[in-house]
Amino acid sequence: MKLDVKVEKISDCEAWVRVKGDVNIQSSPVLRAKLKPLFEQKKGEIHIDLSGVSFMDSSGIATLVEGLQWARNTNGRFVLHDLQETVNDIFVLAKLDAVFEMVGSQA
Amino acid sequence: MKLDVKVEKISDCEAWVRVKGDVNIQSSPVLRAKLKPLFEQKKGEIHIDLSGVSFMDSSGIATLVEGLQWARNTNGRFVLHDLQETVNDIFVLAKLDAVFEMVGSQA
Amino acid sequence: MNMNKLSLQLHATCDCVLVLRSMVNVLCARSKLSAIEQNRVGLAVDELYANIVRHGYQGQPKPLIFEADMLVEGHGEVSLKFTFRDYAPVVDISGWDCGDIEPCCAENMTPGGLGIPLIHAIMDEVKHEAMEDGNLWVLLYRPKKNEGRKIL
Amino acid sequence: MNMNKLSLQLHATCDCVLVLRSMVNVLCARSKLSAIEQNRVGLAVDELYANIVRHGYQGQPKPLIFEADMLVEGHGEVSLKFTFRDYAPVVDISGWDCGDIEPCCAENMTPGGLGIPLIHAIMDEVKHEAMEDGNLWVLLYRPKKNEGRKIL
Ligand SMILES: Nc1ncnc2c1ncn2[C@@H]1O[C@H](COP(=O)(O)OP(=O)(O)O)[C@@H](O)[C@H]1O
Ligand SMILES: Nc1ncnc2c1ncn2[C@@H]1O[C@H](COP(=O)(O)OP(=O)(O)O)[C@@H](O)[C@H]1O
Repeated sequence: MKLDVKVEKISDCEAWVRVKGDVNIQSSPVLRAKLKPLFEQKKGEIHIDLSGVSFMDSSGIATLVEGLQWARNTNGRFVLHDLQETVNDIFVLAKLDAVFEMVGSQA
Repeated sequence: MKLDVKVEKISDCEAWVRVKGDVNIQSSPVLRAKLKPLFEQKKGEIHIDLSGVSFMDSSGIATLVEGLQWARNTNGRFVLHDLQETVNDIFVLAKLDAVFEMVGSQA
Repeated sequence: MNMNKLSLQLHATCDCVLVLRSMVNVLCARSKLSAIEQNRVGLAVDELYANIVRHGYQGQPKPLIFEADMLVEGHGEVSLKFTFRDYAPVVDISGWDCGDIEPCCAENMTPGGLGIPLIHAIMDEVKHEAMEDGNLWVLLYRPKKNEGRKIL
Repeated sequence: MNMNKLSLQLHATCDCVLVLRSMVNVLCARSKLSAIEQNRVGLAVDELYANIVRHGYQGQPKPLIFEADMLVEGHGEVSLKFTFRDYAPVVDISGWDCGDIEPCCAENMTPGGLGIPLIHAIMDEVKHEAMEDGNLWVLLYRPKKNEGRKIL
């Protein structure tokens, strides 16, 4: 399934990113290319809607960790929404479920 | 993608069948098993919602042709709804688009 | 080995049809086929595989080698080549329906018998070679310039 | 050849990752793994493939043989075996992170470095053999009895 990433700028300091499809070595550069410009923001919130993602490998997770670092550096919020059970399972396995702010996961 | 076939009996003589997924040699027996009992009906209408089907091979088409024969033998209606562009293309290629009653295809 | 060639060895059973499809998808994407063309090519490969599984091997899981290849010709034109090597009884294809699909009417429709005509309608070349211990099938597809080349 | 073995030869590039995944899916379905387990196994195979593509071959499409096999042991227990044969420079895996993944905190997170730990967390056995002209990687997975065995 092709990766589809839509960025919605709610305001100067709030963005929503809706991701649909599998995030793997082939497709994660697409996700990264869409997120990178958001990490230029000096403050604010980035919300990632992962409800449409049924697979994510470590290349996808690495991009999300960059978001985490952005949040730390800017005192912002980087929030993952609605992880599917299989994706959530990998975050638990990687012991990252406590590190990210997650909302409404199906686990 | 796994094939999901839901049969909804509206009345004694009207049934709707909603098909979701790929119909290929592996999955077409599932479609056939769900349709077979409907072909016992002595009259009426069978509607097949194909909006969720993005692939169908000749084993799937063969099952639908059985529906056509049922309609002919019982003076009933066998209607295909909302074929996706790729599936419609195969019906056109097989010169079956004029043989089936089709509604609302995306072509 | 050609860089674009993918080669699969397996025992042919229905549940592997999507493995072949995923190989087809890789080469269709590389040659930038439209969704319509990609679906057609995938269908032809699916039909030939189904015939080997059902008719050649009659449902017995027996060895099969499937190769998907993208050939780049002199003038930069690409074509897709799919090869199936089976070890089923040698098939006699004389008398097979290789012409255009005839328009038909509801009266004379029968379920089945569409696979071979569809393969021929889709592919530019369909070759069968009788081997000592089986069959070699080759399908060749040349991308169509004029068929709505929307990239998936 | 084992009836459950699927063997793929290709030049390793990112866009083929779903071909390996479709092979994994066939065997996961045959061994009736839950969606969670199937996803984990698919992930481990994806990660090892990604490492060969990115680190072993550094993005150059070079030959790779991938095999997916389902072994049935004496007492009817199945296990899934995935073999990767590459022709990259021989890798020294001493010093690789094969232990449990440590809980970490936001402060010391770095992007990357998760692939190998995830492979070890998922697979029951991870073997590497230095060959004369490359590497042989073997992943072994034994289905877990107690992890919500919902069939997809
Ligand atoms: N690989 C094969 N080996 C043996 N016989 C075959 C093979 N492929 C096709 N056939 C024969 O040709 C006939 C027509 O095939 P096809 O057009 O695909 O329709 P169907 O499979 O629905 O019968 C089959 O019924 C079968 O008798
Ligand atoms: N197949 C390989 N060939 C050579 N080096 C490898 C291979 N796999 C992994 N490595 C090395 O191990 C390191 C850790 O790999 P991994 O845990 O997958 O994280 P990442 O790929 O994100 O760096 C890599 O950065 C690389 O240096």
